[in-house]
Order: sequence, then C-alpha cells, then structure tokens
Amino acid sequence: MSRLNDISVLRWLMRNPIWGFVLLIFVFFSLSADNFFDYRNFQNILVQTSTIGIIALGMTLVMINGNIDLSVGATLALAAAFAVDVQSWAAFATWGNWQILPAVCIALLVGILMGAINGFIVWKTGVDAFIVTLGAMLGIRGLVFVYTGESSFFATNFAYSDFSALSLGPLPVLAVIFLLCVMVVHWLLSRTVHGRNTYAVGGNREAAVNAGIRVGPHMILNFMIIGFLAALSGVLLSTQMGAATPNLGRDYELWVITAVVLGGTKLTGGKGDIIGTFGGVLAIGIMRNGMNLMQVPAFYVLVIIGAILIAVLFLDKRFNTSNDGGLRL
Amino acid sequence: MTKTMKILLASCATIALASAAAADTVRIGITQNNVGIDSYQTTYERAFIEAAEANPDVEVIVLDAGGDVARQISQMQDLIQQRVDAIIIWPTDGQALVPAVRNAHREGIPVVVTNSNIADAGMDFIAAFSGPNNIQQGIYSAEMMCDALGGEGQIVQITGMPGYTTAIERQKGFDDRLAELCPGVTQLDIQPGDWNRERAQRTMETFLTRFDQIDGVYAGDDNMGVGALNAAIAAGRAEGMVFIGATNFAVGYDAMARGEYWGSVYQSPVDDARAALQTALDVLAGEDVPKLNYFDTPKITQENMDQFDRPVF
Amino acid sequence: MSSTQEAALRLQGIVKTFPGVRALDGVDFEVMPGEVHALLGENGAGKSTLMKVLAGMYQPDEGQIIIAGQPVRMTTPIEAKAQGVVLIHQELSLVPEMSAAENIYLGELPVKSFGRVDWKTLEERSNAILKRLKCSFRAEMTVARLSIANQQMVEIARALTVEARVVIFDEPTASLTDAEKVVLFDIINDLKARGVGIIYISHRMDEIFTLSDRITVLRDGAYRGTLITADTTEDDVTRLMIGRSLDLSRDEEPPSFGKTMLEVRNLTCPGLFEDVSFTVRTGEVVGFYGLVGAGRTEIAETLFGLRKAASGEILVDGEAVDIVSPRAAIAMGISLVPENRKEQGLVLQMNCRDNMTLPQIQDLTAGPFVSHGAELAIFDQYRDRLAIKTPSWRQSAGVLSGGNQQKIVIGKWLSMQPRVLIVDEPTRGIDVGSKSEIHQLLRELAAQGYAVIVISSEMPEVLRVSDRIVAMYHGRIMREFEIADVTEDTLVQAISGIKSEKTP
Amino acid sequence: MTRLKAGGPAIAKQGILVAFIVFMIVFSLMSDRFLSADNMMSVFRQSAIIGVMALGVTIVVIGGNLDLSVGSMLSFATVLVVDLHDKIGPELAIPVMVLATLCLGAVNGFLIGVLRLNSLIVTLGMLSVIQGLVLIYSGGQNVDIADQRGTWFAIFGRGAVFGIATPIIIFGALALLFHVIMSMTAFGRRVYAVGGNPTASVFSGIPRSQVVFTTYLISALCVAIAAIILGSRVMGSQNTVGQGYELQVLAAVILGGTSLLGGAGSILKTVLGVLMLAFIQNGLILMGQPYYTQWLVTWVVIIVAVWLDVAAKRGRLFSPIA
Repeated sequence: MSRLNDISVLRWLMRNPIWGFVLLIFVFFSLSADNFFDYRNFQNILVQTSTIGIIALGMTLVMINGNIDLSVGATLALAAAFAVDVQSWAAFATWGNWQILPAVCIALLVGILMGAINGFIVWKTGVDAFIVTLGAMLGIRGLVFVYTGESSFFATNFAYSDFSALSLGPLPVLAVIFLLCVMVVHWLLSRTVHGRNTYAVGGNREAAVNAGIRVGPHMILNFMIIGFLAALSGVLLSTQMGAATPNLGRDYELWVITAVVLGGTKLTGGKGDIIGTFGGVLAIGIMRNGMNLMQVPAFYVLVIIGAILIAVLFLDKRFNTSNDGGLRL
Repeated sequence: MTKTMKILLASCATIALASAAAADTVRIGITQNNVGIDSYQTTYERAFIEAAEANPDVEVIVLDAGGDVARQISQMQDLIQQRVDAIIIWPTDGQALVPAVRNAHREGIPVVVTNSNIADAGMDFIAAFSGPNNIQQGIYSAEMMCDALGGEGQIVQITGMPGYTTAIERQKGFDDRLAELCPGVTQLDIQPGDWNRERAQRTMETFLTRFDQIDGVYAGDDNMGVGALNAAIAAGRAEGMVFIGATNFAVGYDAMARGEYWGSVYQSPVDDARAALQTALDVLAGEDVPKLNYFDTPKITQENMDQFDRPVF
Repeated sequence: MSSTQEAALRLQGIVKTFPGVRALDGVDFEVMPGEVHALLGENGAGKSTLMKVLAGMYQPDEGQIIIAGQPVRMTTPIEAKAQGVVLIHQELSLVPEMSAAENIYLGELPVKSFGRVDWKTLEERSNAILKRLKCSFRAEMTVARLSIANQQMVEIARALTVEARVVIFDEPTASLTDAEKVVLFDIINDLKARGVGIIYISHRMDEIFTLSDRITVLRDGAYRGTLITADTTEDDVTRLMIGRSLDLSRDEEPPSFGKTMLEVRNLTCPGLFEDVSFTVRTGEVVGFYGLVGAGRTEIAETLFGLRKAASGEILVDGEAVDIVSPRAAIAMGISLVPENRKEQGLVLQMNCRDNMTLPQIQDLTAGPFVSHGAELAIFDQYRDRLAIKTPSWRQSAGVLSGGNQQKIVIGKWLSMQPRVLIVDEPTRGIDVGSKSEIHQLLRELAAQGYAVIVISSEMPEVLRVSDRIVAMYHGRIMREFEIADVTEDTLVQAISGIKSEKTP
Repeated sequence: MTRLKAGGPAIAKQGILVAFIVFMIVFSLMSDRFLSADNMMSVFRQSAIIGVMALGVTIVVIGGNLDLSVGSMLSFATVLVVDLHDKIGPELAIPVMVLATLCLGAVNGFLIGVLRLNSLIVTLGMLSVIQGLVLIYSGGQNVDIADQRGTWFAIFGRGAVFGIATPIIIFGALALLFHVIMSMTAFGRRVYAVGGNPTASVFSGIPRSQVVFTTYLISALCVAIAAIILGSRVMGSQNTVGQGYELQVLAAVILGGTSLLGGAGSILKTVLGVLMLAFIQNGLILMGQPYYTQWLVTWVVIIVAVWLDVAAKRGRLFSPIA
C-alpha cells in the first residue's frame, strides 16, 4: 500500500473514530474470547444487532433533522403484536402461508402511522420532539397493552418463525435485510434530495425554510421512516420469537440513541451519517457478544458499556470538535 | 466471615483435585431471566454456580438476559455457537423463546427449561422442564385464602410485572380456583405491583382509600405482599386483614412469625437451581427423564412455619 | 429612468399587521430595471417586514405587488424566486455541513429519477456562478470550511441561480472586509448593467451614497418619501429617517486626561496578536481600528480574562495583574461590552433588570437573598441615564430593539463602576438614531473620567469617539494616531499594512 | 381563529394549571372518593419520592442540562442506606449514603459542568454504570431492615407530625426551600442565566462550570433524600427499585412547563406537574380503569399541557412553520 493510502485510511479513521474502536474490540475479542473469531459468530452478531441497527438507521435521520424519537421501543412492540396477531384473523384463514403477508403489511403500516402521528404533532404544535415522543413512548406502550390485553401473542404457523432461520447464500436472511436497509438509508441520506434536505433542516432550519423547503412535511416523512423501520425491526424480531410480547422493546430507545451517538451523530442536528451509525451499532453488538462469550458477569457489562459511552463522548470532544479559538468559556 | 473463607478454600481445593481427576467434563450454558431484579433470582444463580462447582464434571457458562427477550435469543445463539452440551433456560417469555429453543433442538443441543415453563408449542423441542408449578401455586394461595376467610369476604389482588409468564400463571391459578372453591369471596380489583415492594405499597394505599372493606389481599410474591401489609399497617387497617403471598421471602417469613401475615407458598431457589442442574445432567447421561419435573412447593402458614427454615433471601 | 418605462417591481399600498402592531401601513415602493434603490429606516421601521413580503415569506393584508406590469401573489420564497425576486439575507442562512453547491441550490436541487440529486449538473452550474462572482474556491467545498466572506459569496451566488428581475441585498457588507466589499460592489454594478433592479438595505451611509440611484425612507411602518441620491445630503436622509436633525459635531470641552489606568506591554498570543503595547488614561477614549480578524477583539478578550496570553504584561493602575477569568477581570475593574450582544451580551429570555445586574448579583444581597430594592435602584438609575426605552423592567431583553439591547449591556457594565471600560463594536446593527446616542454616551463617559477602549470597524465611528486611535493589521499595532493628526488616508494605509513613517 | 390574543387572558399562559383544574373536576365527578381527605393525603404521600427527585432535576434542567441517572442513583442510595442501617446504624448510614450519592452527583457534575460533555449522553451512560454498581455492591440480593418496628429510621417514611405524614412535610419544605433559592438568591439567578445563555453568562463573570456542577450536586442530594423516604417507607430495597423513575421525574418536570432548552421553569409548577401525574394514576385506579390507561392519558396530557404553554408563548395555537 502506498504511503498516500495509509494517510487517507488514517484520516478516514480520524473522522470516523468509531470504526477504529470497532477494529480495536474486534481484535481484542478475537484474541481473548475462544469462539469469537468464527464465521458463524459473525453471522450471529449481524443478526443480533439487526434489531437495534435497523431502528438506529431511522434515528440517524431523525437526529440529523434535530429531532429525537423516544417512542421506537413501543412502536416496535405494537408492530410485532400486529404482525403476529393479524395472521390469525379469520379473514385470512384460508390464505395458508400467505396470511403472513397482510399481517406484515399491516404491522408496517401501523409503524408508519405512529411515526406520522409523532411527526404531525411535532410539526403542528411546535413542541420539542423529545417531549412529544416521551409522551408517545408511554402512550404507544399503553396501546400495546390495550391491544394485547397484557398477554403474549404467538404465531401458530411455524413458517413465520422459520423465516428468520433462512439463509440467502452465505448470510442469514435477517442479516441480509439489515445490510440492505443500511445501504438503502445510506443512499437515501447521501444521494437523494430528501436526504440532503435532512441535513439542511437540521443544520440551519431557518435557511431551509427560507429556501422553500417545507420543513413540516419533511420532518413528518422522517418520522414515518423511523416508524417504518421500528416496525420492520419489530416484525423481524417477532419472526425470531414466533411471538410478540407486550414488554418487547423496553429501553431500546436508549440503546438506539447510544449507538447513533457513538456513530458520531450530533444531538443538535445537522451532522452525522449512516457509516458512523453502522459502526456504532456494530460496536455495541460486538461488545455484547464478546462479553457474553467471555462470560463477563451481567453486572459488570452495565458498568463497562456505560463507561465506554462516556469515554467515546469524551474522546470525540477532545479530537473532533472544531476549535473554539481558545476562548475560555 | 472466616467460615465462608474456609468453605471457599475447601471448595477450591476440591475443584482443583477433581478437575485433575476428571477426564471429560460437560459444558452447560444457562441463560437466566433477570438476575438482580429480586433476591430469588440472585440466590438461584448463586446456588446454581455452587452446585456446578461442587460437581467436578461440570463446567457452566452463566448468562443473564436482563429481562429482555431479544437479548435472551441472542444469548441462545451465542450458546449454540459455543457448542455447549446442554442449555438451561429461564425464559423471559414462554411464547417468544419457542423458535430459539427449536433452533437449539435442531442443532442437537438438549434444552432444559427452568422455573417458568415454555409455551405448549415449544414442548416438543425441550428435553425437560424443571421448576415450580406456578399454576398450582396460584391454586394453593386460593385455597389458603378461602380457608382464612371462611368462604366469605372481599379481596384485592396485586400481580407481578404485567406480561410475564410467572405473573400470568399465578393469577390464572388463583382466579380459577377461587371462583370454583369459594364463590362467596369476591375480588374487588386486580392491579400490578411489578414485583416491587414500593409499587405494591402504593397500589395497596389506593385500594385502601377506594374500598372501605377489604378482608384479604393476594400478592404475586411475598415481596409485594409485605408492601401491601406495610400500607395496611400505616392506614391502621391491618387488623383482621388476611395477607397471602407466594414465593416465601425472608420478610414474609418474619411477618408470618409476628402473626401479621397469613400464609404463602414455600419455594426455595436453591432447590430450584439444583433441580435444574440435575435434570440437565440426567438428560445428558441419557436417562429417561419425564417432561415435567415439578419440585415441591408446599403451602406455608403461621401454623406450620416451624417446619421450614427461614428463607435466605 | 423615464416614467414611461415599466418598473421591475412595484408595491402599492402594502399593509401588514401583526397582533398589536401595524408593521406596514400603506407602503408604496418601486424599483426600475437597472436601478439601485436604497431602502432606509431605523430598526423597527418595517424594512424587514417589507422584505419578507417581497420574498414571499409573509402575505400582505392589503395592497398589491406588481412585477413587470402584472399583479402577482407569492406565497413561498420559491414562488417569489420563480417571479425573479431574490432576497439575500442579512444573517448568513447557510447549512454548514453541506457543500457550497448544495447551499446555492438549497430547496431546488436538480433531481434525477428516484429523487436522486443530479450532482453533475449541480456542480457545473454552481461552479459557473462562483466563477462569475470571481470566487477562488470550488463549489464542492463544505461551507463550514469557508471563510465568512466566502460564505457571504455563497449567499450572493444563490441570487444568481435564476434570471433575477429584482435582487434584494439586506445589509450585505456587515461581515465583509473592504477588499471584499469592492468585489461585492462590482457584482452589484454588473447586475445593474444587465438591467436587474436592486434593492439595497444598509445602515452605512457611505455605501448608500456610493451605490444607489434613489433612496426611499420608511419610518414607523409608513412611507416617508423618496429622494434622488445625487441631489441629496446625508443630513436630509437622516432627518427623514428619525424626524429630526442629527448633531454629528464634537463640540465638547477639550478633554483632560488623568493618570494611566491601563498599560499593556508586549502582550502576545501566538496566531492572534503579537507584541502589543499601549496605554489608556482616565478620561480618554482609545479607538482600536482595523479589519475584521486584525486581532482587536482577541486583545479585548485577553484583557477580560477569556484568553490566556503567552507572554507580556498587563498593568492596571500601575499594578501588574494576572487576569485568569472574567471574574478576576471584573474584580480588577475591567468591563467588556462584547461584540455580539445576542450571543455574548444578554440572556435573551431574562428580563431587563436581571440582565443588567447579572455580574454583581452576588453583591446585591441582603442576608441570603437578593435585594429587590437594590436591583431596581440600579436598573432605574441606568434606564434613566441611558434613556433605555422599555415599558417595564419585567420585559424580557429579547424583545427590545437592538439599540436598547445594547444600552442594557452598556448599563450592565457601567453599573459595575469600572476603571477600564472596553466596548467592542458598540453600534453594530444599530440604527442611526441610537448610534448617535451611543457615540454621545461614550464621549460623556470619557468626560466623567472613565478610561475607555472602543473597538470598531467603522471609520466614522472611531473618528468620532476617539481621542487616540490605534491602527491594527494582522495582529500587530501598525501605528498610533492622536485624533488631531489623523487623516482618512493614513488610517486606511495603516490598517492595510502599508508601512509609513512612524509617529513621533 | 387560531391566534391567541396578545397578552390575552393570563389563564391561557398557565397550561398546566388549566389542565390540573380540569382534571381535578373530572375526577371528582367520576369518583366520590377522589376528593376525600384520606385520598388526598395518600396521593401527596405517594408523590413525595418522585416529587423530591423532580425538584432537583428541575434545577438541572433550568441550568440547561438533563439528568437521566436519577433512577439508578435512587436504587443505589436506597440499597446503600438500607444495607448500612443494620450494619452501622441509621445515624451513620444516612451520612455515609448521602456522601456516596453526592460523589455520584459530583461525577455527573464534573463530566458535564467541567468537561462540558453532553448531559443526555453522560447521564444515560451513568444510568447504566450506577445500576451496575448497585448490583455489584449488593450481589443482586434484596436488602432489608431487620427491626422494622424499633428503628427511629421509620420516622422519614412512616412517621407523621400533627397528623401530616413526614414525606409530605419533607417534600413541601424542600419545594419551598428550592423555590426560595431559585427565585430569590444569587445562585438561583445564576442557574437561570447559565441555562438561558451560557456564553453570555461567562461574559458576565459567572463561573459557569461551578454553577452546573452545583446543580448536579443538588440533584444528587434530592435523590439521597428521596432514598431516605423510600428506604424508611419500605424498610427494604430491591436493586432495581428506581428503574424507570428517571422518565416519570422528567415527565413531571416537563409537565410543569420547564423548558428543556434551559433558562426557564419554576419549582412550584414542577410540584404541580408531580401532583398531576400522581392524581392521574390515582384517579384512574379509583375509577377502576386498568393500569395502562394512565399511560394513554399521560401521553395526551403531556402533549396538550406543553402545547398550551408553547402556544401561549408564541401567541398562536399552531406552529407557523410550513
């Protein structure tokens, strides 16, 4: 490799420090955990991270927009409940395995609807997205309990849970869907007008308004995308379980935000990308997997992950913030 | 302190000697529900590890799902990945773990379910279940309640964390048996206490303002039962009120000794853990193990409590 | 500009009301093709509202907008742009993380199938526009990495994406250096030559008289008259704007200076300023003049404990001091009225009184509590002394006009009884009337024995308020002038880095 | 139409107060027990723990930051004080626990106030770290006080003075104290200034780091006091007892109209927010509704109350953004 290339790789890592971290823990666990460096384990990691990862893609959009969505865990549970329950509706009783199709479609639509409601409220009331979605986090969870009546649903059709065990070529189908989502959302964010406008709205909302971007509908669209992705994640998770439980997805919003922030997206908006988020998601996935394999006691895992989150934030502040000119503020 | 140290040293020595002697050990992975949420699960974990350490032929991998279904599924994958000889699972949800258990089954790894059972759909894929019979426990509590009230009265129920199997099963056993046995006892309301003493206390306080006459309280475990008792004492209405719980905790045992608490169901996490490990070992040894292995969880009341040791948790 | 020619844009009887305010009250205005028409008025006179009506951001309640003879309705900035009306904002409205090209075409990025951005077209077109503006950077550059002046150029480039009939410049020179101003004026003249009508809004009289053909003045939301620039004097315009004549002369008693209150010796902060030495006496105003980035603000920040100097000495009242924080600076009697009043000077949602007493709140206590009476006494005193117009001390500072906000900040620091008062850009973005009041005030302060430093980028301002002028260039002091010796030429030379004979 | 009159009815600016009154009327019509003295006392007593924590978090939020770590910090403090009660006695257990909790607050304060790291992420990380510390400390076991009847520690959670339960007195006294601090002292003014505009505060000579640091110490102190009430009330503790409290606390603060942007908010309105949440919970149970209806109602109430607040400030009901 030429020297120039070395330098550009280094510079790339400097701009995406999370990938340096991913590399570091990858090497660490490969050396210290017995079953870590193994093709099947890598498949596992991808499948395990897909749940949080798919939502994190949507969260990246919403956070670049300068908003946040705390209701994703509840939306995931609601979509999973629909995906499993609709299969058993009498209307589709004669559909055979095709009964899965309307179930999944309805679940995804429910996710989109929840996102649209959040987005609409944020737009029309002008209330901070943090507050709106904090309320929705409680409220949508309430809807889940109303709908499920506190109990779990399960799919009578094993074809549903067999789906998650399928492989497409060398990769499990869940991993393929996750990687596909990564690519599509990356393309959306970096190549399309909507994606570029996402940066504009988050980076300088006034400028976006002045430039004639319809900020309200734009934000609704992003909330619908994250609603869709949370629902998709819920559907995929429910295929792994062949069931849906009302408590599904609790605290996921915190993990998703952690992953996105590790990936370099700023809470203030206007900055971030999918490559970073993907790295953040992998970092959490590899750490959890590796610590499981190394049998780190669960109590210590909490301390380690929390401390790493703070440490990454600290390092990012040290190396990656623009110079404030040495002013002592 | 010194005594524990000695035991520790002794057990270390035994292990060292034993492992030198052992030709091939079996590796058993366990993924637990939510250690740390209450003492039962913690004591279970400790007892499990102790039991495993006492056996030179066993090496265990101990994982905790933190109450999260998805994390438990990944832990199942990780255990399959490590090619353990058997998996013991304490399901966070009876339904949702069926496919994960099925996967292990397909990979030829026997699965033993512990403490709370997997849903019916999964029964074909497990080697055995070992644990208490939660529905039976609900039934016991209903019978005790009936006894205590003489078949007449108004009661309230405080359940565990909504949506969790143990909570649902105990409630079902209790509700069905009570209706059958004592039609004269009416349930005024059912609200959750989330396995949390303080929340149960709050729920009970609201019940107390809402209902002028409460004759009995059934709580999904003693931790919540004692919370309800606290509330009633604070309101000066504990006198003559019947408190019945499940999973006898030390605080419940003590309250029973003071005569404030009527009865509970005695369930030892140590027995639970040992039974699970033994079932797994039996399965691995190729013995003919029955599908359902319930260990005994007897009623414990003020009358017969001297037959039981004070719970350690 | 014959009357037979069709106006590029004409407004007739525009009325716009907001809750409780009649922001525009029947305004008439027109701009001909190839004309630069300056729009003047004090802050709050209705200029911004008028511009927003023109740019499609507000709908007028009454009146008509006529473009090239056709009455039009514009409900969004995009529609206005499609009609050929383009507004260049006063405050930079760029998205820092996007490229210059994306910013230039923000809101109307060229699209291919599937909503994809057509990068090739985008960059070709953007680079063509930047070339026309004689910009040296490429359109692919991220805006965050451009200098302020180049960012301003991107803002201007936005106006050129369509065949504009009318371009509105709202205070375009606020952050430009003189050299960059020259480029901007070239562009304006170029647009003018192509028959574009220009509406030019500025507080700077010299620019208006250099550029414009006609001047229209607004006051209190109403039209006050239109003047032909060539036949008008600054005084006429000012009288029209504020309804009275401004006194610009310095007819005070000859100043008497006291002891040296502040002395700075060889102060250095690498990369920002080097080897800076000067003195300020009581009763004296020392003006620091230079281009943006010459290091003036940084010196002030160092004196106020916000920066650490690498070497050098600071003496207050003859005593060498080490200023480690603003608190230390305040304790030594140094006060700084900062450059950016909204970001550095005020807590906007806090009320006027609390803003004013903020630095000394710890000392205004009776027992553990803040003394309401003591606070109000200070507020009343400085409201009267500085003629701050606010209905009540409870008013939050954010809703006041720029001039009154600036007076609150000045009051805040005067109430500390400072030994040295540093004022950075005292009148930036402030209308003519308040500007003159603040100049008057600075002179009075000197007369009362304060040692004052005024930092300004406006030559008339330094000439008007200073007793001595320190000219800076690239972090160094080039020359010091006594006010009696200074000429505009020598001053311009000094701040442009042109060497001349040292002052004796 | 959708525009509120400028400076119009003062009541329109008190979104939370309006919502509160409406709710009290609706609930008292639906359940005759709702307004009974017993029920009121019981709701006040129940809200004391969340209330005391909400007071501290309000100050943090006015200072322009968030604190999500209070939930696991409550677990930490309660487990510690209950565990130490039997080991070293309550007279030592309380000061040791308060000191330890203040140390956690100091870590928050240092990371956020001095190193200027983002408060949402830091306290999110601390939420996890502290929960881990609790579990490591206790080994996952519940802790209990053996002699529940004999200890004077019972006074904090179970005692009463002149017939008023101690938790209510503590909550009320702290609310008053903090209200006075925030509205009448120099420190309070500085918190508002730092939250409203940190840069301008530094330019006014306010020691920004120190102010933010102190707000986190106060928050930790409130958690410690809440833990004393909780430990004394329950006479025992689970390791996850505070799980989820951070969001309830934040919901109460938001409901009280404190802006998440900092620089604005009021202690007394937070009290109103706390009571409102408690009354919703209590009222719905009294009406015999399943527990999850309170989540749905809370959803609507939070959004409507904050919306009214925001609408009153901007002078129109709907946001003007296109």
